[in-house]
This record gives sequence, structure tokens and C-alpha cells, in this order.
Amino acid sequence: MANDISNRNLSPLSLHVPEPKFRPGDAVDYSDVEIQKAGDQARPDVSTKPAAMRDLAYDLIRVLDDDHKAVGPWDPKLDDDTLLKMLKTMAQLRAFDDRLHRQQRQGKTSFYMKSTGEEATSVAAAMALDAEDMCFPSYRQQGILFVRGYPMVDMVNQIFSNKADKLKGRQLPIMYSSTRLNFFTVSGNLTTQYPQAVGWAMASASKGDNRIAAVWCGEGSTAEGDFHAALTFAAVYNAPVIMNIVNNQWAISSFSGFAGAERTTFAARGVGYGIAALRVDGNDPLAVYAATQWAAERARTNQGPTVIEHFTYRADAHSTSDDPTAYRSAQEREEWPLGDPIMRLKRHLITRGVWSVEQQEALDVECVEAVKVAVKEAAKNGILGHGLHQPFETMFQDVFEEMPWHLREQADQADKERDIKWPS
Amino acid sequence: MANDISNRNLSPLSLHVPEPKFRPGDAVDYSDVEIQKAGDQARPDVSTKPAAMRDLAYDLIRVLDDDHKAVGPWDPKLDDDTLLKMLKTMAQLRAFDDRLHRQQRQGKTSFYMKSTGEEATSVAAAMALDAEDMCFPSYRQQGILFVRGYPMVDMVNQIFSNKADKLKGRQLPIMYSSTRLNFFTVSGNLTTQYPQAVGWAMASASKGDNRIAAVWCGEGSTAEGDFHAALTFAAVYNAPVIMNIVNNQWAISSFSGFAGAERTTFAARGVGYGIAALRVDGNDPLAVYAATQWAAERARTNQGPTVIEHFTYRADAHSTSDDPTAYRSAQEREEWPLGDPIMRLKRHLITRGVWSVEQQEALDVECVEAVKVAVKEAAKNGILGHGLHQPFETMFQDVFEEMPWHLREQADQADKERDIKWPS
Amino acid sequence: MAVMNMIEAINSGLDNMMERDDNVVIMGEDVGYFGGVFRATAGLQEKYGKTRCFDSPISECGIIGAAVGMGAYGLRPVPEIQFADYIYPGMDQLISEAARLRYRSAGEFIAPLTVRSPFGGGIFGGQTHSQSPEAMFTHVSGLKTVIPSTPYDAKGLLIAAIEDNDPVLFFEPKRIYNGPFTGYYDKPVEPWSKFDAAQVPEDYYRIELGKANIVREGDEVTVLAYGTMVHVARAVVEEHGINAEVIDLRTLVPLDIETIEASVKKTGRCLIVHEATRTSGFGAELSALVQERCFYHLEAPIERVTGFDTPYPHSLEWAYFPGPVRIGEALEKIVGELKS
Amino acid sequence: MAVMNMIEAINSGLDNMMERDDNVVIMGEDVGYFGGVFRATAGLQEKYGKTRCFDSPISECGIIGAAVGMGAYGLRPVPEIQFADYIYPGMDQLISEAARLRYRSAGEFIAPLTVRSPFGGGIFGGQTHSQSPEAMFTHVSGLKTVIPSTPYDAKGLLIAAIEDNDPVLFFEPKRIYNGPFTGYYDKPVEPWSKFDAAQVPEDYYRIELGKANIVREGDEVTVLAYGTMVHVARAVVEEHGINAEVIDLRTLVPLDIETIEASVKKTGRCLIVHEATRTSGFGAELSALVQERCFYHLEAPIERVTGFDTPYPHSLEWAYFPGPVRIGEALEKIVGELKS
Ligand SMILES: Cc1ncc(C[n+]2csc(CCOP(=O)(O)OP(=O)(O)O)c2C)c(N)n1
Ligand SMILES: Cc1ncc(C[n+]2csc(CCOP(=O)(O)OP(=O)(O)O)c2C)c(N)n1
Ligand SMILES: [Mg+2]
Ligand SMILES: [Mg+2]
Repeated sequence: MANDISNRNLSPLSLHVPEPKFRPGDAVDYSDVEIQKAGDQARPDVSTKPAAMRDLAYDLIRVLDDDHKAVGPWDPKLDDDTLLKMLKTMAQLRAFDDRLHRQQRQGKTSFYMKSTGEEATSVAAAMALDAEDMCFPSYRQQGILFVRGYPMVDMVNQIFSNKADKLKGRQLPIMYSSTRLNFFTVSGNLTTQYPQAVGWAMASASKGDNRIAAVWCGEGSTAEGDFHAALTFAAVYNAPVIMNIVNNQWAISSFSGFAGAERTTFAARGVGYGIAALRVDGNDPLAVYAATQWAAERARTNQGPTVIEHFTYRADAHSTSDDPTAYRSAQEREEWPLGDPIMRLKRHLITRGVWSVEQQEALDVECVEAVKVAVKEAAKNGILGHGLHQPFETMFQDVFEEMPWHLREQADQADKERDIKWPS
Repeated sequence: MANDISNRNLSPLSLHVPEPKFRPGDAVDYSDVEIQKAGDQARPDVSTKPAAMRDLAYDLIRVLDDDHKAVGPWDPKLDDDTLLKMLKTMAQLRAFDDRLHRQQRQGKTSFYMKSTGEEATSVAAAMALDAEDMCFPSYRQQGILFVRGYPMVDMVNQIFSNKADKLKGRQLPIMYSSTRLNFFTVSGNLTTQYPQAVGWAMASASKGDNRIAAVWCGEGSTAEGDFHAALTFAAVYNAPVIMNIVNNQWAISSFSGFAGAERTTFAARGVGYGIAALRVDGNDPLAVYAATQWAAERARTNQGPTVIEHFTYRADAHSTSDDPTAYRSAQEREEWPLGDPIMRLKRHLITRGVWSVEQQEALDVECVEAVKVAVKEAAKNGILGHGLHQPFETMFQDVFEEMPWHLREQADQADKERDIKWPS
Repeated sequence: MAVMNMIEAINSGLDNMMERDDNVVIMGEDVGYFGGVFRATAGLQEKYGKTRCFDSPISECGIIGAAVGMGAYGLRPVPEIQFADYIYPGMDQLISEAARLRYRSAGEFIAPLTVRSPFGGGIFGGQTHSQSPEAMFTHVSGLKTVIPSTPYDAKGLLIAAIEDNDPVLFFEPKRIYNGPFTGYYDKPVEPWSKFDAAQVPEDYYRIELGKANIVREGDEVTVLAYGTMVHVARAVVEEHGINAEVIDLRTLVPLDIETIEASVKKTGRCLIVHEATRTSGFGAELSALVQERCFYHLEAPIERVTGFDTPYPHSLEWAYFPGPVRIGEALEKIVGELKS
Repeated sequence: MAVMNMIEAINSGLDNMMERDDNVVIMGEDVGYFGGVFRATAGLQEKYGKTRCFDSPISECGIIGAAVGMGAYGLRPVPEIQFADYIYPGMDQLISEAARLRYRSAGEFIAPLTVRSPFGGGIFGGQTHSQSPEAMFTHVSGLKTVIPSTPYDAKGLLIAAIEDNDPVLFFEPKRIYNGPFTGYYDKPVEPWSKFDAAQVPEDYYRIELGKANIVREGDEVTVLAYGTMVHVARAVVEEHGINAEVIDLRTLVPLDIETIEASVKKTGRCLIVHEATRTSGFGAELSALVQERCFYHLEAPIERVTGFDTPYPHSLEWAYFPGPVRIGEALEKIVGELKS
């Protein structure tokens, strides 16, 4: 009953501020990262209750073993064609990221974000979904568009904010949108897509539809309140949604410890709500595929939401505005104990006897060429800042369905200014 | 490869909308509520890592058994005086709630909220804290003020918004505040106090202080984003804070299923962040005391935060604005399988031989008398709406430390209006 | 025709829309079985089922965020925020998402939500059950803001809001749910049933958004108001025997500038009344617009009568409320300065 | 004296305050080891330790909520919100909590925070790295809003804000972190080092909140601006050879009404410039105030030049930006109407 602490001999409290293991210049040693053996993880039936499989949130689902073989119950047993498509899609994506990143460096646009090293978390995941399933990506899931066949030239048009940009130059590069491909408009605000995906899934369920939703965010973004709202709603209404957390270890300059990684896994968040939760090796495309497939099956059979943590590594800078050498050891990427998703799938296919080093080399060249063509094509429609590609009127459209008087007046003003500022 | 779902034969999805077991008029049967045996729960050492005691989040810590004896490792072994103080404080609180609720009904103020049935979750918890520990209550923890000796007459002054109201009539009744007693100003906005408590605890830790923080919210309120922010910050910085969730089964008319109770416990939320989590019988004052004491010890020895779910029952209406007979079965209260905290402690003390039915009766009368005196005393300072108790100037004070010109002008305007509207 | 108070009219509008369009769904704290703390959704769950009208977790962020997703799916959600004071946890979803979805996707995704929320003071609700946050939303491009002042308008505007393909904030002046209020807290409330505006068709009808209503014609001064303040202002005008033109804005964005401009050009004087705090309230925008468009017609300064720039105090709420004295004084000042 | 750009000046102000008062703590996304995405907190963690300047989870609600708790403890937190566009998840903690703590506790608890956040456009940041949300905060009683326009002011005002016992929103115009901007996006940025206002004392000094700065005296028209727009407006005025009085407001709440009133009474004309969207922007409040207080001195309508009521578009940002043409036209209109 309200004892007086001043009488007691207590040692002072202290504030814990997380600190990553390695800073620039440090030698990297990942030997304390526990790497589960591939094939070792049990695969419960999709009808298993979340309470009966909490351990999966603390394990790491892996399929490709050290000999590049697919092993264990999570092996999705995909056919060669599917695997080759997966490989080619990831290779194309990487080539695209590389070149577009450089386009920004060359001043052709304002911004770019790569998904290097994390390609499996979008490509393999999207392949395990149905085309009609709705994806709510963050800004690093361009892989979904590659899977669903969005033309690269359209992507580049968006990145260049040029006159063929379907988004009329309104959005920052890489903030794509496609209703046709069930790819939700990317937001610059972190994690807002999370409750939206759950709402979409609730709508689908309430309509007796068959389509499910999938959503992605980074591990850093899990700290936002929207994440919690989404998991709460998904738990309450048993929404048919897959909630992906791409744990790439970094959120700009902050390591995952600032999102809580020192204490538990991110998959464990799902456990907190009684939601099924998987933790997968995000650099193992087969594991990602298998986990997504399992979660999709659950969702589609009215068994509710699943949280999937993809344990991966952001191999490059956060964005073109970022310089990671200022805050992390350059060795991290090389030492990453779970390798690279493209290399791993390539080796698996070679081991499987359906692919070769030469074919991979040819593929890489082909991918680079394809991007070059797309960039060249897109550049014909203009690059950012060279000319004003959109009629000024477009600036005022789509604020509302119909333009009200005040926007009409402002549009007229803008037009008048155009004649003065940029006389034709 | 984005299979086409339209080719498959799938049964339609459906939306799950939770529904409580009993509605008005329904017979209540709680036999499926699992009631753990008192004394059966292990009490890990306070230095145990959260990962090693996750099961506590799914158990129910209980100390008082069916024979009214205190049993098991969680028995806090309190002396008679402490227990008697606990009983008296709860009885006084209940008498206060009853009378003030009726004062509102009689038109003496605008609003009231009782804590009937949940008294242990504030009284026993506050008794296990140090007087210097900072409490961040929601609106149903007036019990803390009773423990810390806040004069009832001051509470009633606040409730009547009268001229002796320390909060100058600015706040809705029961939204108390006391720096002296380390009782944070109550907010009408749910769960905002959660990250504040964590911030306060972080500050205490960073200053090498010894004081810890404790915060309370209802189970319904756990859905707010602030809850998640608080748990995330507490996890990241290992903040010395006790985060209480008072699960009284209802949030106005919504049963706990709308906060996720159908899937798991509320203590499990803590597990999701790797935070130590206890679930206690909130109607067992000794269990509440013991759990709080354990968590306080952890926090004070730099072992970080604890989440405590208090499993209890809101025995009365949400507030004076609410009528629970419209949405739940009146039998629920009577049938509540964990009884009533005051009755249980009373029986324990009688069993212990230090208390009697007669003494309890006398106590009840005494408590009612004490409240009557306080109400009478307070009424001398006015009741809401009878006269304008505060100088109009007070309306403009404390918006800022110093009153800027625009508030000065508005204050003059208000004064002028006073002379017209209420000529003296 | 039936006689309805404002809650009944809102309930009827929701009922009509749920009947006509099974994409209309309602979600919010306590709106399901219980029918809402103000009873606006009473009976709807029973009539349309649990998946059309249901309770939500206590998360305004989740309510609005989920509604955005539902809207993207093709539903037409009508979420309720229990009190406007509690809308802030949902601000980001409104500002960054609902308001910009159409724009940023170039029309591919839309957010046809109608966020209903009781607002305003006068019920001894203290700081957190009395706020009028409408101005903030009018600053956000892509949001519409609608505020009814009678049962008839409430139903017609609500239906138009639900049918609108843009996100609409629909703020309901809770002080006049049961009857209009003339600013005298100590007089008994006169029920809506005594007034014409309580004659409400049971069937579907709509009142176009963006059209103000001239509730009283006059030529001495234009009074701009919305919600509860329409009634207070009108009563004061009549008390003072001033031949004022009282305009009920009904929609703040998009604003009916034509009606406002025509009126002020006619009267040469303008008073703006709202309950929200003064600084950067919607009255500021109205004042700026009127000044910009009617400068050469103005014969006296435009005045604003508003709530004070303080939280809404519990016990002094009638000192805070911009009632008859404050309005009357401003009116006399405007007219007086002209007459002299 | 040293030569500093605005980031360096802010960094220096933080440094001084952390040195003088060990209750000053900094928290925010990427502010610790890395020193902030704009480098405003560079070196401070190294100098003052991890518990005085540290990274936070990505939760603006948590950042502000925790800061409120720290303030209640007795610290003086200076949280950073990485971009003003991301402040909305923290709105409820600002509006319902920080702004009202002192009031609702009758002075028992205070929230002496200074929330720093880069705002405004002009860096090709698109819809979510360009916003100017200041007006919303000016509508909330209990919050102060400060916006500097030079390195010298930034440091002095920041120190005053940190020392202030009320919550302050400190919005930093990121477009002019490195050098002032006159509105021509295609001209190279001139670094601050070429300007007097980059002469910044290394030691502590403060500029009182609530005092505007007349950056250019004149008698033909009063131009009210803040942040980036002070420089743009001034350049336009000079280009057009108009003898305008340009006032840098520096603090929006509490506003320096005296300086404004005196100036407009002298010039009889007023132009208000801000980058934020027009409707219900702070320009509306300024216009209303000037009209209320200077009506009989006004010789032309008060004009507002603002951003358009649309999200900030990526590729057309220079069409959106209220630059020299828009300002020049308004100026000519005001002055022209007078001269004719
Ligand atoms: C609401 C909000 N706050 C802050 C930011 C700034 N921001 C952009 S990306 C980022 C880091 C996100 O990290 P993570 O979630 O781990 O995703 P990753 O970049 O690693 O894919 C931050 C803080 C933002 N975009 N939105
Ligand atoms: C942000 C916010 N949203 C909604 C409300 C309205 N409201 C007040 S109490 C309440 C129910 C809270 O239930 P719970 O958290 O279980 O606490 P209990 O009342 O049971 O103690 C609601 C929805 C509020 N006060 N604040
Ligand atoms: Mg990351
Ligand atoms: Mg409850």
C-alpha cells in the first residue's frame, strides 16, 4: 500500500536504446543468427487453429537446403515452368531496379526505390495468389506488377512522370496503381494500406465473393497504428487477408530493433491477436511461395487471416535519397546468412538439371536489354522536368468526381499562368 | 502464376460478425468459461525472460480459492491491516460510486461513471505500487485516488463542477487530476494515456530515477492505435511500466468479441511484442495485488514492461448515459463466475478470523455516511448549472501559460456578455 | 410524409439507402445491435442483417481505413464516428487516403464513404463531446463537408452524400437532434414535431450537395451559418427585428458561393456564425471569400461570431456558446454602423 | 558568429539547448546515429549520448504520445516528425492531449514539447513530401505554430520554442534549408552563405515567439508571408518595383497582430501569400483579421495567393507552386486598382 520508495535502497533505472550489431567499418559476424534447418518445419493442415501452431511464429520456414534441393513438408512441388517463370521474373525485376535507379542518378527523374535482395517476397508471393486477388503493396512490391504482366514501359512512364504516365504525373515515381491487375494505388504514407486491405477482404467476404486480399509492409512500418487496426479488424471479422511483413532488417537508417526485433519476431505480432502466423526465409522463393499458398488456402476457405513475416535483407539503399554506408557495415549484404533469392533459385534449377550458368548469363543479358528497350520507349514520352507533360487541367481533375467552382477558377488561373510562364 | 479462380469450384466467403452469447432476456450459462483453479499458476521469478513464460498470458492467476483461503505461489501474504485497508477502500469506493451515480440522476451534475465490480483492478493494483509511482488511469480508476487519500469532497467538487473544483469546472465529471498524488489528468479520449505512460516511464529511466509508471485501459480500448504505439515503445526501450487492461467484458454495448476476445486473451497482446504478460482474476484482490507487485518489481529492477489483463465484469451501466438492459442479459452480473471482489475479500477476512458480517455491515453504513458528508460539504460549493461558479476569466486561463492577445480580447467579450446575460 | 426528429430522419435516410443499394453498409462503435449511442442506426441491423450494419472495434483509424478498403472493393460504406471529438485517430486515413485515392490513382480507385459524426456542444458534454472540427476537413482537398440543420435536410443531404462518389464528412449537430435550439439553454426544448421541417417523406429523396438554403430573406445584412447556429441566428435576427437574410450553408465544401455572393451584394453586410473555435475556423474562409468577391459592395466590416479559442469548458458551456448576446451584439454593430 | 545554412542553425540551436538543459531530449525516426534524413540532428547523439537523442519506432502517434508523457515527467522533448505530411497519425495526441493538458488539469500537467517537422514543397517530393498543414494546428487552441524563414531566425525561434512551456509546432521550410528561394525553380540555388541571415551566433540567443519581422518596409501594400514564401514574395515585390512592406509572420499563433494592423493601416492594401492549399488555409484567418481590424483603411480587396486546392502534384509542382507569376499578378491587381 503505497510504500515509500525513498526508504529503499534501489539501483537507478536506465533507459535501453537499441543499437545494431554493426556500424560502418565493423566486421560482420552473423554466427549468432539462428538459421533453422531447411525442411525441418512442420506444415500444419490449413484448418489448424492458430492457438495450436503458435510455434511457427518463432520458427523459420525454409525449403531450399544447402545443397540447393527443395526439402520438407513446405516444398510446394512446383513444376519446372513455374520455377523458371519465377526465376525470370525476379531477374527481370532486378535488372529493372538497377537501371531505373541509375536513371534517377542521371537526372531523368526525382526518385527511385529498389527491391534488391527482397524480390522473392513479392514475386513468389504474387505467384501463389490468384490473379483476381487484390494486392495492397507498400512501395517495394513492384515484383507483383512483374508477375501480373504490367508492361515495363508503363512503369517507366510513371517513373518519368511523362505524358504517357497513366497517373498523369501526379505521383512520386514507383507509386504505381492498376485496377486492371488488382494492384492498389501505392501510398507514400506507411501502413495505411493495412486496414484498407482488411476492409477490402471484409467486403469480399460479405459479398460471398471468392477473392482474398494480400497486403505488404516493412518491419519498420509495423509500428504504425494502422498495423494494429488491421490486425484487430482481421481478427474480429475473420477477414480473408494475408498480411505480409517484409522484415528486411532496416527502416531507412534504423535497424529492426527500433521496431521491436530485439524481443521477439514480427510474426509473433499475429500471435498476439490469435491470428495464424508464419515466419519464412524471405530469400527462399519456394518457402515464400509455400507460405503464401497455405495462407491463401486458409483465407479462401473462410479460415481467416494469416500474418507472414518474410525474413530477408535490404541489400541496397533505402531509396535514391539514402546512403547506407553512413549507418551500416557494407559487409552486411555479403555476409547475409540466407543468401540471395535469385542465386538460390538459380542454383536449385541448375541442381534440378533444368537450367545452366550459361542460360542464366543469357537471361541476365536479355533482361537488361528488355529494360533498355522499355526505358528508351518511355523516354520518347518525356522525362521528368523536361517539358511540362501534362495539360494543367489534369492537376485539377480527380480531386472530386466533378470539378467544383473553386477548382474551375483555379484551373483557369493555372492556364493563364502557363501562357505567361511557358509561352508556347 | 496467378491462377484463375473463376475456373475453380469454391464455396463463397462469408463475413464473421461476432455476437455475444446472451442478449436481454436470455438465460445466462457461463459453464463454458474456463475457470482455472486458484493457486495452480506458477509464479516465475521476476527475472524470467518473457519468452519463457508466455503461457501466463493464457492462464488466469488466482489466489482466493472456493473456501475463501489464499493459496498458491501468487499469494502475496499480506498482513491483516493491509487487507483490511484494501477491503475498506473498496467498500468506500463502491458507496461513493452508488451515491454519486444517484446524484447525477437527481440532476446535480451531467455525468457519472461507476467502477462497480471492478474495484480490485484499481484499488489492489494501486496498493501494490509505491506512492511516487505515476498512474495514468482511464475514467474508471477512481479507486487509485481512494488508495492515495484524495479527499472525497474534492472528488465531489469536481463532479459538481462547482467553485471549489480544482479543475475549475472545465472537465466532465470524474475526469480527475492530481500531480500531488501522481494521478495523471484523465482524458475523454480513449487510450491516449497509454503512450504517455510509456513516455513518462522512459523519462524516469533516462533520468536514473526509481519511479515506474502504471497505466490502465479497458479491453475495448485496446483496439486504438495508441495501445500499439505504447506496447511498441515499451518493448523497444524496455520501459519500466505496467500496462493494465481491464477486461470487463463490455465496451458500452459492444462485448469483448469486438476487441478480439473470440480468438485469444488480451494478455496475449503482450506476447506479440515479447513483453511479459499476466492474466489475472480481476475480481480476486489478492491476485491483482500479487500480479502488480510482481510487475512493479520487474519494472523497478530494469527488467522492463509487463502487460496485465484483469479478467473482470462491468457490473453496472457503462455510464449514466447508458442503459445496459437494452443489449445484455441482466443475469450476467449475478451469474458472473468470478464473483464480486468485495464479497470475496470480505469472506477471506472472515475465514481468516479478523472480520465479521457485523463489522462489514457497520463498515457499509460508515462508508455511506462518509459519502453523504462529503456530498453535503461539496454541495455547499454549488452543483452544476446552479449559478455560474467560475469567473469567466478562468475559461481563458491555462490555454497557454500566458494569455495571448486574442484570448484576452475574447475574455473581455465573455465578461461583457456575463453582465448582460447574468446581471448581478 | 411522416413527422420525424433529426435522428429519425437520418435513420430513415440510412434505411432507404440500405434498401435501394445493397452495397451500402454501416459500421461503427455500438451501431449494430444497440443502434448507436444516439440511436441513429436503430433497427437497421435487425432489418438488413449483421453484415450490413455492425459494431466495430474501438479504432477510428480502423473504421475509416477499413471503409476505404470497402469502398475500393465497390461497397458504399457509411461509417459512424461516435463523436466528432474522436475523429482524430482517423485523420490520417481521411486526409492521406480517402481524400486522395481518386487523385493519386487517376480515377482508378475511389473512396465513396460518408462519415457520419455528431458534433457541436450544448449538451454539457465537456471538452470531448462538444467539438466542431469541420474547418480542418474543409482545408483538405478531396473531402466534402456537409452539415444539416433540420430533419428534412438531414435525410435529403445524407442520401445525396451516400450516393456521392467522393468521401463526405457528414457532421450532425447533436444539440438539435430532438428539436431546434434558439440559444437559450434554460428554455425547454421544443420538439421537431412542432416545425415544418419535421415533415419528412418516408421515401427516398435527395438534396443536392453544394446548394445553400436561404432560410429567411432580407436585405439589411446577410447571415451565414450552418447546423445548430442557423436556428440561433434566425431567432436572434427576429428578436432584434433586423431584416436579415439568413443563409444555411448546408455544404461547406463545395460551397454555394453564388448564393452567398448574390446575397451579400444585395445587403452589403455580412455576419458569419459558427460554434467552432474562432481562429482558422470555417468563418475565416467565408470572411475571406466574401471580402474578395464583394469588397466594393461591403458597407461594414464582415463580422464573425464564434466559439472562443479555448477547449469547450464543462460548467461554463453557456458562457462559451456563441449565443444570442454575442450574435445580437455583432448584428447591431454591423447594422448600427450602417445606419449611422 | 558563424556562417550557417538553416539546417546548421537548427542543429546549433538544438546543441545549445541540450547543453544548457539536460531535460532537452530528441526523439524521432532516424534522428539518432544517422542524424536525421535532413541532418538536423547530426552529431547530437554522439555528443549527448543515446538517451538524449535517439531513433524511434515509426509511429508518429507514439512519438508525440511518448513526448507528452516525457513532458509530464519534467523533460523538454523535441520530437521530430520526418515530414509534415506524416504528422496526421499523431494528430490526436497533439490536438486532444498536448494542446489540452494544461487546460484540463488546470495547470497541473503541461506538455512543453517542440515538434519539429520539415514542410512545404518545391523539391519534387510529390503528394507526400510537400504538404503545408500548418493551418490545421492554428485552429487548435493550446498549440503554438512557428515557422522560420532564415537560419538566424530558425535558431533563435527554435530556442524560444524549446524554452516555451506550451506545445509548439515548429515547421521548417525544407525548400530553403540550403539557401533562400525566389520562386524560379530553374535558377541555381544561392547558398545561405551569401546572405546576412546566415550569420548565426554559435551561442545561445532567442527570438521571442509572437513577434513578426518586417523584412522590407514600404507603403504601397502590405505583404504577409512566412517560411519560403517570404523570399519569393520579396523577390517579386522588387521585380515589380512595388514599394511593398513585406512582413514575415514567424509565429502564426500567437500572431503579431499589432505589426500587421499597423502596416495595413499605413498601406491600405494587403496581400497574403502561402504555399498551403487555399480553402481554410491560414491566409483565410489573416484575411478575416485584417478585414475586421482595418476595414475602413482598406483601399482594395485583400488578396490571397496560395497553393491550389489539390494534392501537391509531382510533375507539375512548378505549376502548382504559388510563384512569381501568381504573386506578381495579385500585386499588380491590388496596386493597379488603387492607382486607377
Ligand atoms: C507515416 C509515415 N511516416 C514516416 C515515413 C517516412 N518513411 C518512409 S520509408 C520509411 C522506413 C520504412 O521502413 P520499413 O517499414 O522497414 O520498410 P522498408 O523501407 O525497409 O521496405 C520511413 C520512416 C512515411 N513514409 N510515412
Ligand atoms: C477515441 C475515442 N473513441 C470513442 C470513444 C467513446 N467511448 C467512450 S467509452 C467507450 C467504451 C470503452 O470501452 P472499454 O475500453 O472496454 O472500457 P470500459 O468502459 O469497459 O471501462 C467508447 C467507445 C472515446 N471516448 N474515445
Ligand atoms: Mg525494412
Ligand atoms: Mg470494457
